[in-house]
Amino acid sequence: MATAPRFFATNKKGENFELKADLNSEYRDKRKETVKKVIANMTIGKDVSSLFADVVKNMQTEDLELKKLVYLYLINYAKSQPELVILAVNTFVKRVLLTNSSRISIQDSDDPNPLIRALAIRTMGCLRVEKIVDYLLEPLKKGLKDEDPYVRKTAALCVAKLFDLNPGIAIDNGLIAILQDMLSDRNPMVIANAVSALQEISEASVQKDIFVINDALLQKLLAALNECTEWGQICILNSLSGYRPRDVREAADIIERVVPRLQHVNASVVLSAVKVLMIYLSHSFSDELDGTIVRKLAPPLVTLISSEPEIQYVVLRNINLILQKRPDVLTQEIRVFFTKYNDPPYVKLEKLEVVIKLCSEANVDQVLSELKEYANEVDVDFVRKSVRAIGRCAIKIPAASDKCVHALLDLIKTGINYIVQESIVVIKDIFRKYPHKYEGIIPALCQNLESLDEPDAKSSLIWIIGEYADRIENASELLEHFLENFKDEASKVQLQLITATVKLFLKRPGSAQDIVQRVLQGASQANDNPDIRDRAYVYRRLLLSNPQVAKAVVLAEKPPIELETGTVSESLLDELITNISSLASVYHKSPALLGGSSFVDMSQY
Amino acid sequence: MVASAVFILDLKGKVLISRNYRGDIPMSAIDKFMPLVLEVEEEQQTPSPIISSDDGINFLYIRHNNLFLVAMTKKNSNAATILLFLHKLCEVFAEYFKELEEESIRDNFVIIYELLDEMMDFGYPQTTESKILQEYITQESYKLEKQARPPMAVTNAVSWRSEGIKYRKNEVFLDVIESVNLLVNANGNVVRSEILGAIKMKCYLSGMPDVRLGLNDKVMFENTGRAKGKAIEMEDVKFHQCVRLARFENDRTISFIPPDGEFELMSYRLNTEVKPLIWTEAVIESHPGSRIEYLIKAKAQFKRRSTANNVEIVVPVPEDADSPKFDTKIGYCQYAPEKNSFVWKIKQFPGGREFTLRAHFGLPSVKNEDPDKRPPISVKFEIPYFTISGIQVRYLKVVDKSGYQAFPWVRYITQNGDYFLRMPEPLRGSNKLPEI
Amino acid sequence: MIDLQKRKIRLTKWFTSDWSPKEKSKIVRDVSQTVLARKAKMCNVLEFKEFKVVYRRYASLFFVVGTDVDENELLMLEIIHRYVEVLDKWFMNVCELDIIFNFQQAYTIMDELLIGGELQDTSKRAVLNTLKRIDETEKQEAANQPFI
Amino acid sequence: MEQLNQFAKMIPKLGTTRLKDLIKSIRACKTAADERAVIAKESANIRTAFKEENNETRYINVSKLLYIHMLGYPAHFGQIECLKLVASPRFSDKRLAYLGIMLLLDENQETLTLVTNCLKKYGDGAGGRRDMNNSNMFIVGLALCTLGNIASQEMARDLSSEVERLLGSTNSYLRKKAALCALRIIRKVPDLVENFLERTQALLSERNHGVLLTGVTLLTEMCQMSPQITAVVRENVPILVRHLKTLVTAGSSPEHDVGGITDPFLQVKILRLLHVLGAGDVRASEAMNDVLAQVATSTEASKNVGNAILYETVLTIMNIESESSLRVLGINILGRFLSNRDNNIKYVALTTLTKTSQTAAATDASALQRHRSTVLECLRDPDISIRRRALDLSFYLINATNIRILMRELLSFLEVAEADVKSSIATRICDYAGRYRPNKRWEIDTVTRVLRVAGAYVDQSVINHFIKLVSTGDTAVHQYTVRKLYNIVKNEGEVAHVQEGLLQAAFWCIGEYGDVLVSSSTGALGFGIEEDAETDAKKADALAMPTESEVLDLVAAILRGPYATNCVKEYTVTCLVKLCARFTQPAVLEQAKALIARYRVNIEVEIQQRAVEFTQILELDRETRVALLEPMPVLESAVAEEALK
Repeated sequence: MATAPRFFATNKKGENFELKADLNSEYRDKRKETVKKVIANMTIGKDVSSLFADVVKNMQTEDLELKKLVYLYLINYAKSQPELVILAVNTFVKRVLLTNSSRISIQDSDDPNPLIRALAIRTMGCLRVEKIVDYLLEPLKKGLKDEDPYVRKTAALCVAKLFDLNPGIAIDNGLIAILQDMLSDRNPMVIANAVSALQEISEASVQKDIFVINDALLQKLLAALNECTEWGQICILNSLSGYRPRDVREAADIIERVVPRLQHVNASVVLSAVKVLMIYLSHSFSDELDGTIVRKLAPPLVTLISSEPEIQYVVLRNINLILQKRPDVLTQEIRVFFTKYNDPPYVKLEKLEVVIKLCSEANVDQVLSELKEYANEVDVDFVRKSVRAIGRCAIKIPAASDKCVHALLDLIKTGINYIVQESIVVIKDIFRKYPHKYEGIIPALCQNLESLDEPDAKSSLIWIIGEYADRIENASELLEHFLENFKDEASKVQLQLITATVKLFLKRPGSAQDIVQRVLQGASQANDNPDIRDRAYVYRRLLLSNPQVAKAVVLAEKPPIELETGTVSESLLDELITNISSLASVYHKSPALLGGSSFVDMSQY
Repeated sequence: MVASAVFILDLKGKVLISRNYRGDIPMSAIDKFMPLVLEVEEEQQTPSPIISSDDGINFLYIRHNNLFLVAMTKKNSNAATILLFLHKLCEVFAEYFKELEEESIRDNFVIIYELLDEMMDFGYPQTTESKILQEYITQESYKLEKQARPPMAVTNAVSWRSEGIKYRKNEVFLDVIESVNLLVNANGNVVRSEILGAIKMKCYLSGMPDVRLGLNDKVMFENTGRAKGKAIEMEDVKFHQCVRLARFENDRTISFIPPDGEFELMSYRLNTEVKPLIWTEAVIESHPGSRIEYLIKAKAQFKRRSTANNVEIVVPVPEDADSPKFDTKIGYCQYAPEKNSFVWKIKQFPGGREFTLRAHFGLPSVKNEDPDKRPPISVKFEIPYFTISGIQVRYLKVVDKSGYQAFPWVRYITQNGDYFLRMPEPLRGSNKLPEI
Repeated sequence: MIDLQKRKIRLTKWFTSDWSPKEKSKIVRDVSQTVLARKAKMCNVLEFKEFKVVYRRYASLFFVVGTDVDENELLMLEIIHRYVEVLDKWFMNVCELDIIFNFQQAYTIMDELLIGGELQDTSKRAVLNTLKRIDETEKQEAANQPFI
Repeated sequence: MEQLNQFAKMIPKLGTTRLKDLIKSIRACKTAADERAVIAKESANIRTAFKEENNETRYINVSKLLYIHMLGYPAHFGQIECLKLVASPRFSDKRLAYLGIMLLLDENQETLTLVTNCLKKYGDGAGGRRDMNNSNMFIVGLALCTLGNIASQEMARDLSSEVERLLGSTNSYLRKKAALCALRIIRKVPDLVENFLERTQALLSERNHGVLLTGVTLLTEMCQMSPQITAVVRENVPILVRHLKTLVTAGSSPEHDVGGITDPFLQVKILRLLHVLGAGDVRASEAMNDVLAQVATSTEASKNVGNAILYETVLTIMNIESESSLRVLGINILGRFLSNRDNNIKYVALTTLTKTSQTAAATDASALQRHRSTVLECLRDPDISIRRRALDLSFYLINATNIRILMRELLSFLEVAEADVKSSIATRICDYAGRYRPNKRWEIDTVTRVLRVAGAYVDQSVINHFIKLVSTGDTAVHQYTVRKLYNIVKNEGEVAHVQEGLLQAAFWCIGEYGDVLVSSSTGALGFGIEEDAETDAKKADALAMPTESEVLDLVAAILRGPYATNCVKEYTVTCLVKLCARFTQPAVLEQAKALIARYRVNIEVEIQQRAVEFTQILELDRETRVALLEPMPVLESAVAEEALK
């Protein structure tokens, strides 16, 4: 028990003071241990910035591990405390920091060990303090031409870092040109990093000619694709996806090289290959080629559904898009998307989406049996979406609507509040898809009147009452029930109440004369929601002008509703297809909008 | 595709270690992560692995033991790459420290920093092969002093194998493992079934051997016009990065220079419907507030000459059950409260046989407020010397410059994957099942 | 309601029955999350839903109190301190482990200080005396029935 | 033989882990999953042991279960066991049992009934006396404490007379507990108040601080419940004042001393009661004036505890009918608090200033204004608690002379505020903008700005407010507003399109004022010209006049784009049909008609209904159509409101 801190113990102070002394110890091991302690403190969030000078002194060492630790310290505080670096620069520039920095550049970048040469370049690139740039330039140039590919691949990325910090210097010193030359490097990893760096620079730059794929480069990229690491392959595939082949032959050639990537064990490589293929598919070079692609796509996508749940999530979100673009890709594979008991909820919800997309006359029985099973689970969100899915099946597949309606009626019988409400919402849609077909079940729905507390469910039932007012004996009574609290209802409920009351009046004038007046009066003159007032006024004017006209307008036959096929608009879909596997494709949101919804820019940081 | 920074947090959201790769987002932004997770948790049980703050910072994360591994970015980064990289981090750390958990992070923070530095640069994944990393980033680096150098493999086309490996006896072990994923409805219908196969290798080979593996692959048989023997049709095949994909695409030859030691060479998937190997049925009778009774029947639906080993039938019970009693003639049964189940273990389950078990539990009179979750029954088993798909290794050829002879050993096994049978609705108030 | 916590809940007590267990655990989770995220120099009061949270840190433990918005926050800090003082006297230089292993006693101390969330005595000595006598009673009982 | 039996009894116990070992094994778990497993196993054992009705292990199992419960795991199955344990004659059993009851049963009304019965039944059973009647005062204490913490309405009613009796007990230990128990009872069953009043007042003559403290607490609660009781209790002001005076002047008493101040807890409680008694009563207020001044001037403010008392004193001073010199004293204390570097003090200062500014007299108000800059500074404090309080206070500081300055601050605060408070800030900004606006144009600009920066978060009420504001204006106002909104939506792109509220307002205005939007006549540009802060060029741009077809193109683009929520679509469909009555170009009308028709098959019921109706309306002759869609009458209440401004 002695180890736990006492509540009233006084704090030891001056830990940094002790560390400071130890950092200046004459013994190398002691100094190293102390640097470790400093880093350990830094890791748990203690402020050790006051030791800056003492830590940085230890940079002069042969010990690689110690060197790495000091660099790490430098990176950390150069960024989070720029004023400290500037201070250090200003007070003892000449002696400690800059001589050390230049030591990074001059000594370490000349070290016989490529590991140290690369480390120096990598670290300096991470410092992100403007003044370092001058010291970085020369060693970086050297690094780009280093004999060791490990150094070159590190230097290649460092150009992107430098560009991020100061684009002008990177361009003026010809670094971009060197990077472009590196695309012909004999080492695949160097090529991959050069591709990454150039792509990034070209995205950030106004210049359009920084990364342009020409014939020769294409061949090099295709060759490197075969040889470089999995992560490198993703970069190269990414660059290929932005290239538009000149003709069918070239497209076929590229596709031939890309298709084998679908067999890669790395899910991201597969998804990147899928992206290239989907984009080429939208260029639609030839039917034959398109057919090949579509055939090749399904198996790897299905296999990706057995990867880690997080990856599955990304894949499922993308499959959702792919199916919107190409409903034919996975028609035979619906079973894979049935949820497993141990799937995380976020995977379950996405699978449900895919299942609905793939649901067809051929498999609807199976789907329905699954959906009924899901509706019995305990996760409220999932259950709601499953109920909704039954409704969507009914609307999508006329042949199955009877079964779906029965399933929904069974669910209503469970009496579980949120299931009942959700069911009523979708049944209203089924009514609108198949007018005059299921009116027989209305009494069963009206029995649940009392238990409804969600605006969606309320407004749905009200709509049903209004629409079928002539067949519901006690319609005015039912509406009265809701009208009692008209003022406190959500706007969507108010809107439905207004319309339903008007319909009731037009259908059975005798029973509603009184309430229609009350409702319209209240909604137009005692309501400050402009939209609701507009509706009420138009109805009032209609009823005043001519009952025949009013009937023609309000009771006009409604065409059956159409299910919106896509979750995103056409133009957004195309944009998202070119962004498969990216965050935008996961959010189903345009990349331009990822910056957050508020006005605030990041300059506040 | 980039990640701006990577963090490892404990479950409460405290940062254990972090690495800033791009400096375009303040590291303090991570403070927004946990509140976001909690906020989403209110609505769903587990938030999705990608969430964003309203000022546009995206967090991509995975959970491992009691840790969160989180990457953040403001760009439209490659989500799959980042999430995979986080998994790769776990894998590499686990190979370095056996177990990746809070303690091992604290004890090894120096090496974790080194690995984070080496595995990703400016947000781009670099070298992530733990075998290669171990050659130049080690826990005892001080012993190596300046000798540590980047192995050739880091940047080579063969980035997974170093040169100069030597074995006295050159051996290859091949395990062909097939897992059956199965989901059966409460009414006994098979909802989905698939076979996931994997070929795992242990390679103890010298030099830079070129290996070729021959399978009874239907597509290849058709291509080459050979029709002898049984062939299997693999829906989708995934290969370790050592396999020459283009070559396979061309003529279905599986050829590669293997990494040293253990790795998974390939995996494949078959959609063919199979008869459930271990069939299980349950009758449940519930008397809420007092007791619940189970009758379980299990049947082995494979050939008599095979035997399933270590069969475990896991049957869920209410979370607050008590006083377990079991009655069966075979195997033994145990209450496993930590899984809210009981587990019926049968060491050897011969093909064609059928066994039954009865179980009884008490229920407390004060009821739990949570609704019943009704998870499915799950079954574990292993059937040796048997692949359900009929896949066969026809040959394994090893060619090395030095021309040594290598010995391949092949094993076959079929086991359960996600193998679930949904539970029927319990009978209420009936007294068909006698008390034990 | 009084809890004390640091990443793990060590003790909670509720003086209201307005919430279901689920809501309670959510409140505890949310409150601890927010409290832990606060920096040292920030004030010890934060607003949470319709009530206020007053907290104070002792070594690795946070003592957190939820109160009505009308309560005197500064006095609430004194009440927390009073509780900790009594703990400290009773356990003789208290630490977290004392509370973990003797949670029943920590509860008794709280019950002697507060009922229904209101302070019942302002004398440390009175509370400690009661504790002592309760302890003696139990010891005597145990001595009479050695097997229990 | 006897011995053998004893051993036999021990056997099941040996199989039971001790509490200490359980805690140790839980602490040894490295992951949450391990912990869950250990606890699940232990819980299962405990459940089974409970079923076996083993009296020997019940104590230990209940104590383990309480620990498990504390860690957040289910323990409902232990409720009945606690009740069984209460029945035990042993004190330690009872102590644990009552602890268990308090922890496990507080929310479950069903089992709580059982507790009431238990308190009666088991108490009446074997032992012969109820726990509340027990000769052991600690057992009575446990029962009182339990009742005081978790009593339900039913329990309160049942046991009220017992508590009443104990309130008059000779034992001060029981009296103080009974007082707080009574507090719970009257909260649950207010009509029982009268029963306790007399005995409670009697407590005020006690010298024991515990009893006095709980007595004052109980009286305060009673007064807050009913004005009649307050009148009765008011008679006690002199004795309360005397108590307080004694506390302030008394030398140090080690037992009740905190940081050199005598029983601050009691002082604060008395102050709180005086606060309630003095409110609205001049005589009572007068009686306490002196002592309040004494507390306010003599209390040492260097420590938290002193400030706690000062804080309470200020609250009392500001709430009663106090003399103006006393109020000045109070405001000055708050001023000192506000400039204190301790954030806690700053926080209570802001809180109190907010409270007082709601009721403040004119003299106080000007004193408040002096602190304005400090308050605005607090809006930028890193501590959210401070920021929120400062925000509330800033609104109270607003008046007709400073509204421009303060609104500028508040609008920029709105931009950076957390999403969850945006809506309430927006509503309040609009509310105050209406109340103190220098002119109409300024108010329109302000609310427009709110919609631009927080339109995604605003309540419907903000939009309603805005439309009322616009509709009560003349044509120049209409033209100015609709042009402005049109140009924002057109020129600011996605940033504007994500602001749902902005789109709602814009489309309503475009529909309603479509004619003036595209009309080149009238002098809207002259409206409110003196307010102009923008350059002429910018302004001309912001108020550029579109053509009919440009308007329709914008409407169509938004309607089809990804930002049109269902609500926006509803507004837009109505907007389109109105434009058909406001616009004249046949091609544009056709386009609008076609757009509306597309939504006749929409899955959203309201959108479909509108589209179907409007399509029919557009089939009617022009005269009928225009009559149906003529400008909407202005809300009468809005006109009245506007007249007041």
